[in-house]
Amino acid sequence: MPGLGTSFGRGGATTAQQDLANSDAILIMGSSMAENHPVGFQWVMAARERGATVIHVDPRFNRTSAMADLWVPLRAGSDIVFLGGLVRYAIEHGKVFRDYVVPYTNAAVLLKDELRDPEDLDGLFSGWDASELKYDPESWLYRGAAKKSAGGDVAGHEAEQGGHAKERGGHRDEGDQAQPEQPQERDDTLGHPRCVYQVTRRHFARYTSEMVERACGVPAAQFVRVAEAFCSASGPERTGAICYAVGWTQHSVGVQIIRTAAILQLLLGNVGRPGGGILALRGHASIQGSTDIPTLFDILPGYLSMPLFEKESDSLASYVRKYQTETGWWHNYDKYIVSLLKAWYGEEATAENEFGFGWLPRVDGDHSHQGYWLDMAAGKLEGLFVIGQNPAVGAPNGRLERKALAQLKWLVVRDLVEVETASFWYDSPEVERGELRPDEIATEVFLMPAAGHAEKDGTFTNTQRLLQWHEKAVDPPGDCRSETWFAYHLGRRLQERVRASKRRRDQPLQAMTWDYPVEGADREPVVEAVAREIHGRKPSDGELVSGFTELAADGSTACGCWIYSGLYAGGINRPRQRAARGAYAHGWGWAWPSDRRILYNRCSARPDGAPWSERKKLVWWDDAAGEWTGLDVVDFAKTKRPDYKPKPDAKGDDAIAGDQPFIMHPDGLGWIWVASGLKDGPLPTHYEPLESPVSNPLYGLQTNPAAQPKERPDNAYAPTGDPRYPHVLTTYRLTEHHTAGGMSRTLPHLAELQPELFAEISPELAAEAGIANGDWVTIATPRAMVEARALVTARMKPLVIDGRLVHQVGLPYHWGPRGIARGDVANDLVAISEEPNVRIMEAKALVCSLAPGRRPRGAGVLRQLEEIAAMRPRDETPLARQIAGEDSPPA
Amino acid sequence: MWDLIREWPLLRQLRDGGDGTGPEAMSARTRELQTKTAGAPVARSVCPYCAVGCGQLVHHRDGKLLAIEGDPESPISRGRLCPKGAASHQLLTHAGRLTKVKYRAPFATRWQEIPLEEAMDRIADRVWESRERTFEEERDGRVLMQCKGIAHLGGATLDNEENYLLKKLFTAGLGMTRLSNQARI
Amino acid sequence: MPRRPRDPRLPDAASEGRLDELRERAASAGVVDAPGVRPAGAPMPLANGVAGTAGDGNGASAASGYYGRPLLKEPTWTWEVPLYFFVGGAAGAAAVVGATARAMASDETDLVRDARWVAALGGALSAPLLISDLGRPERFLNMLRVWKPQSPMSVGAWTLTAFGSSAGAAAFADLVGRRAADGDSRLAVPVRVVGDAAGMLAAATGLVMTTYTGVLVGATTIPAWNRSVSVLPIHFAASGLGAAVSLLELLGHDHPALNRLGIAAALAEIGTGVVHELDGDPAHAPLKEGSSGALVRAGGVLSGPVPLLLRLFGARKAAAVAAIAGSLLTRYGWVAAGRISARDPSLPLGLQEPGHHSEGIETP
Amino acid sequence: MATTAFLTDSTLCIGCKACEVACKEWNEVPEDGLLFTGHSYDNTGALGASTWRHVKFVEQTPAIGCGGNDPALLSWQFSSDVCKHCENAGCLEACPTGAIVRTEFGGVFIQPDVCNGCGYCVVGCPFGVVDRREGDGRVFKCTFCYDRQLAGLQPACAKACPTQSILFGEIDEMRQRAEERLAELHARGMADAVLWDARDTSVGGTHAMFLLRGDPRAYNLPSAPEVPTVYQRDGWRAAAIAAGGLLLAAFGAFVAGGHD
Repeated sequence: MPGLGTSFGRGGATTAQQDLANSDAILIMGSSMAENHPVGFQWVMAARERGATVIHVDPRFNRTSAMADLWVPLRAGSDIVFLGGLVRYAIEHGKVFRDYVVPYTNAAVLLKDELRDPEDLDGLFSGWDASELKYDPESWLYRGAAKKSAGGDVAGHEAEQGGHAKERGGHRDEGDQAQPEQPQERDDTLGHPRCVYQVTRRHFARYTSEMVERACGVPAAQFVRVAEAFCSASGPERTGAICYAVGWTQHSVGVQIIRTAAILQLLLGNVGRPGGGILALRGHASIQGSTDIPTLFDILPGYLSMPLFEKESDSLASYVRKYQTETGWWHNYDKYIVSLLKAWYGEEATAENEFGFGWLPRVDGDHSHQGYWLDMAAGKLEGLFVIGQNPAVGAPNGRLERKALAQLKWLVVRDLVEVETASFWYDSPEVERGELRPDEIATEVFLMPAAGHAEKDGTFTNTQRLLQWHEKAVDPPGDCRSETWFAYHLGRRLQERVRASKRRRDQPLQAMTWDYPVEGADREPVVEAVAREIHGRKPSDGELVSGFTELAADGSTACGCWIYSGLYAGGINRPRQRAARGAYAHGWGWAWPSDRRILYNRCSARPDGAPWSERKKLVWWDDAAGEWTGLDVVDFAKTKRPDYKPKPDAKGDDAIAGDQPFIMHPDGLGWIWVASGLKDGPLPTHYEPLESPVSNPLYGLQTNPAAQPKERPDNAYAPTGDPRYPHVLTTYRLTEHHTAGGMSRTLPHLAELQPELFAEISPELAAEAGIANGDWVTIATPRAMVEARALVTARMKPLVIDGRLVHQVGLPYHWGPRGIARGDVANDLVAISEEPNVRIMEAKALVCSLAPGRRPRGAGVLRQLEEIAAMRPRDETPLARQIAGEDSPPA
Repeated sequence: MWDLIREWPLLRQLRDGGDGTGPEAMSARTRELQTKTAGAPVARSVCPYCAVGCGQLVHHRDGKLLAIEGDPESPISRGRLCPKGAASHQLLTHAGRLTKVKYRAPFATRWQEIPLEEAMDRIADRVWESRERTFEEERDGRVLMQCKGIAHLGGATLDNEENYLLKKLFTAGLGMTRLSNQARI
Repeated sequence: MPRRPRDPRLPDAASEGRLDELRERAASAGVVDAPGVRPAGAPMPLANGVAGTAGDGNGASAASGYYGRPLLKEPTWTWEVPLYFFVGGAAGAAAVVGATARAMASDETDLVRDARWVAALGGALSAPLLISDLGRPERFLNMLRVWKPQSPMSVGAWTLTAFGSSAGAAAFADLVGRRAADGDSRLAVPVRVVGDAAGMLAAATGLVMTTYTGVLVGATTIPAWNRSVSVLPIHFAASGLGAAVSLLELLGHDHPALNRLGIAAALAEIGTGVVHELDGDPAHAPLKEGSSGALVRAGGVLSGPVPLLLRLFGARKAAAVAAIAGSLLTRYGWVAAGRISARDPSLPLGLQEPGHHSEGIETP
Repeated sequence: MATTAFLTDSTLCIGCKACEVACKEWNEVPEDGLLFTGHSYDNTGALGASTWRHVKFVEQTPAIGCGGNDPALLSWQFSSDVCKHCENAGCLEACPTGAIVRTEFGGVFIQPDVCNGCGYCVVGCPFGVVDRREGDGRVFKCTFCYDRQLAGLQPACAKACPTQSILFGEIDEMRQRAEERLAELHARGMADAVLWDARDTSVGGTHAMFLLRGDPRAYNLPSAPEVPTVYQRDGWRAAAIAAGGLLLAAFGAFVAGGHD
């Protein structure tokens, strides 16, 4: 979550679900928390019953809206205008918590004179390279920051660099790009026209309530009610929290939407305080864990960067120099990468061979899901492992994704049931349409039964960074096995083959430590042994380290994931602990880092170390004891005095003053302004979704210039305002199902609750299109056509956008051709596209057509799509005229 | 026969009164009713669906799952579950659960079942062959050490330890860089 | 620089006029509750259809209840049950006729014998009919597990048991008695005594047999039934009596008493019929409308007016046939009416719009 | 032993259906049909032999600016329905086999090993709860988790409910909490909040009470449910008259003599 990472320093939710009960206002946006996190939502209900105001902003009135005090609909994809409006409201209506903002954020920092804002360049910041289609962020840097050194042959934003590394925030990842480091030029009066505060104020000056009404369709008066309600949850006595999910992230501006929320929370002084913060609601049991210990292409465990194919990777030293910061926590970068290499290559990792750094593969392209999938479609990949995911239903442009599978030599799918990804070769829509023929598909498919959560030991990391151990209750049935079993025994087999090899390519495999103890008839690796390796130990005597503070860069420590170092502190399996103590349930599971439940909680005390108020106290400075104390583990050096002032030459955490709470950042501040680390600007700017019914009401620039639409014939887009696709389409989940359905459509008790794909449409749209509740409707985009049952409901509201009526269509995406409850694949409608920072697709805001009746069978769908694609508004065919809206429809 | 008559609720009615709606009408089974989980061992677990992280109590006996319920002591969920969490017993026991390896040969039109060990051997072969074909140690004199032909997808539903071993094997061991999962942001 | 240049033709010129209206309404209301610009771009032909919504009039409200869904469950009874009502009713009445004949017209031995046999066979036929309707027939004995006077079904089960055995005994005694008469006469007297006793018991329980089914059906939640609870037992008893005497007549008996009883039954049926036709109770719609109404009415006509007239003109056999058919139709008609009645939530729910039918909605 | 009751507070219900699933999982109730109803998010439809908890979705027309918790406007209400476990239970009175019994907790329990599927309880229930299961032949409904209560556990539905919309406990305490909650909601300005508790009807009160917004009839909750035993008095009186009449007619017919 670079949105959070760049703003605060860590890419994780800043708070815990239970802490929502302490909020005075909760803004839920980009999420239907009651539907998708019902049990977590009990804490929102607790707050509501205590008198907190619950606000839900969502295109649909859904189960969360039904629990909220305030609901306003907005046009999917206009979130930054709405949130920018809140930022402006906070600034212009004196809602900013100055006593917090001045010391704890970079609001007072002065910026360079050459900086230009989208206000000046009609949507662009200064530094845009029109030929490379990317920014050079030099003009965004703090005033006085070092100039970019010569000879950096790598431009500021390598295409290779993925976004997850940005979750570190503030690290050097821009070539030799200098970083905002202390000291800076400041104006604590916030009056200087070039200080971050004033620049931000000017940037959002046109995000008025009238603009919100025009762009989002939210009546200005209603917007003001929301703004007043949320912005009042600020100051010493009150706090407000924001909850979001993929309703924010799955946009071509996803990271910047979250950034806007971060800016708002910083201005209101709501970060690091009880009842405040930003709660990212993740959708899978361990999705936080799968970025902490990433099965991702661009990062290594603990958000260390994968080495890129560039000169900085030629030596460990230059690689470290690129990512290590002079000041702030990332000064320890070398300790973490070396300890990781020691954990992976053990004995073979020595100072002489740079601890095996040279064995790590270098990233030389976009190897994200969508990036390599397009290579797969081009026949450039041979093999694919799909483990516990179902891209045939869950991924955008399913047609393209499924057809790409047929280009593989081999495919291994591991899951609890036969998911659509494994059966693509005989029962995918492409087979029905004759695009794929089983006897022409060369792909060798291995479908392997996986073990379930009660059939294996292990930890999940939940949405609030809490690691919880789940105990094995029974052996998995039949040939079902855990992934540790699969990885271990596959690795064992492969290591066998290279025992005697002298080839360079085999050295990493030879060196890889793979000596895990096994148990039971299935020879299941002992999971606790893996957990110990993740926690870290001293290779010399095998002793466990106490935590990441003990890690060293000299090879004397080995640690599989530095942020998880501590989960086995004292030889105790902390995630397995089940004795909750105190307000923040310490003793139940273990939260990274260092069991801190609320991040940046130094903010909960005033600069002088005293709580802002009795009501909102969390941690505070105990002068007698000479340490920080309170209800949570302080996210700060425990004995660093509030009045501590670093020496000029101080490095690392010593360079962070006693009143600078964001210790991961080189300047210890919360970043309203992100000088470096984001590809699409230091401040959030509204761009229309890649597909939109209207033109950008704020700038001449229609869409995010840095986003990658990956436009191609089989991934086509509708032009702005295309009359063939007049409605806004948004996708979402339902309580009764889980993501691509492999864990829900197959269960009778869940399938019966939501048995069919349906589309939620307003009575107004239904009347226009001649659709009755329960009818079949067909929804089309330039990529695909799906049929669904109409759920005509007044919970869907047509909105007036820029003067024209815009209808929105809601489509849950759980169904597929298999399972008990079956239906068309909604994600087939979505385009493959990449948000510039994390390469996420835009699934939450696109355009579609809607018509009564079922879609054609078989190849008819393709013919239909081609017909529509062939239509030019000026064509004179009757159908084209009707499509161009010039014909009145048959009565 | 005599037992049958002695069990006859009508006699109990005549003896102890009652209008036939109370204990006199209860069968032996009802009088001895117990929960299916009575006395069964319990494992402490975590819900496998979303990321709320609800605590679960897994009741099992003789290697069979009996029931999965919320863990009242969990400070996050307080014993409560959503419909998916409540269905997680069925998730592991439903009839459609896959328990054997299915194999599809190139151009084949149907699945065949193969033994687990054989599948593992064949997968190891495929990985080895593809790695041999697509591994690049250097490019323009600069280290690449990359296995270009194999990709991985998935992880957000897996345990941290599972992701750790997969990442370690795929990246540190095999040199794969094409790794991705549901976590996009 | 924008990825896709803006189409100069847009926004769609054809809709500008409509858009102006919308802008005005938008300015005031913020949301436009009337149809907006026709969504062009639907490649499929438009279907004619009236939009209903998940939350509109046919949704959930004090007027329609919960989406017009039935509140009550329909009777699960299969075809055997109404047939049992007929058989049991006729058998019970036959036992009464038999016993009175034995007592008051002792010379009519054949009539007594046949009446006893109609009762005995009816009783014997009733059990399998009821058992085959059970969801778990093998558990029919559980009917005698307890004695629950508060349950008409329990009363019926015990009554049927007593009636079946006594009626059977009476018929058997009659058989033995006749053998004894032209054989060993020492047995004749005790057999006659036992037979008469059994006959009396059969008659007593027979009275319950003919009437309790009215209570059974009436004391339920089904509006069409419970609103008639104080008529049904009389209606069913008359129906049973009509069937019983008619059966005996078809067996060749022409005792005038049977004719008088037939006339009495027909008169009673006319009475109950008139009562139903006259009341305006909406709950009774299923008794007058639709297929169930047709059945009930046909049954009523065939059990009342028709046999009465025929009997007045001396066509006793024809009257008998009509009465039996009428009695059968009546039973089926009432059960069918109960099913329809159960689907209408308006009465049990006390809706503002009674008669709100929802036969279209079949619960899954 | 204290008798217990459910108190279902629809102002806290998020419509997640956890109660439906938790019930089915614990009691091993089979799937009940894959029917898309178009009735808001309710594809369950009604209580029945294979549905012992049923979340109702009462949908009105929301207004921009008003969440569902707005006291002034009804927009989308959810309420989890269940067997009412009546004090005077029609099914219990109707059952001829003694398969249906009253437990020490006040619940109405169908003994699956006794029921022979006569179906008379089906027409005895004023709430359409109990029904015969196709393919099984017996009738089923909510057991009030008798087995769990015997073991000192609360029913599966109440335990699962994420927001404590389903409360379970000693009946008097539930009644008291209901009254307090109702007063609180009214104080918040939710004038349309009502407590459905059929105490003043022939049903004589239930072990399942419902706090609702709006007219209970929109939730298929009758304002004046009637236990069908109330019709028996009239029924048996009529039966006696009929029997007497029949007897008199018979005597009369024969008294009048035989063939002339």
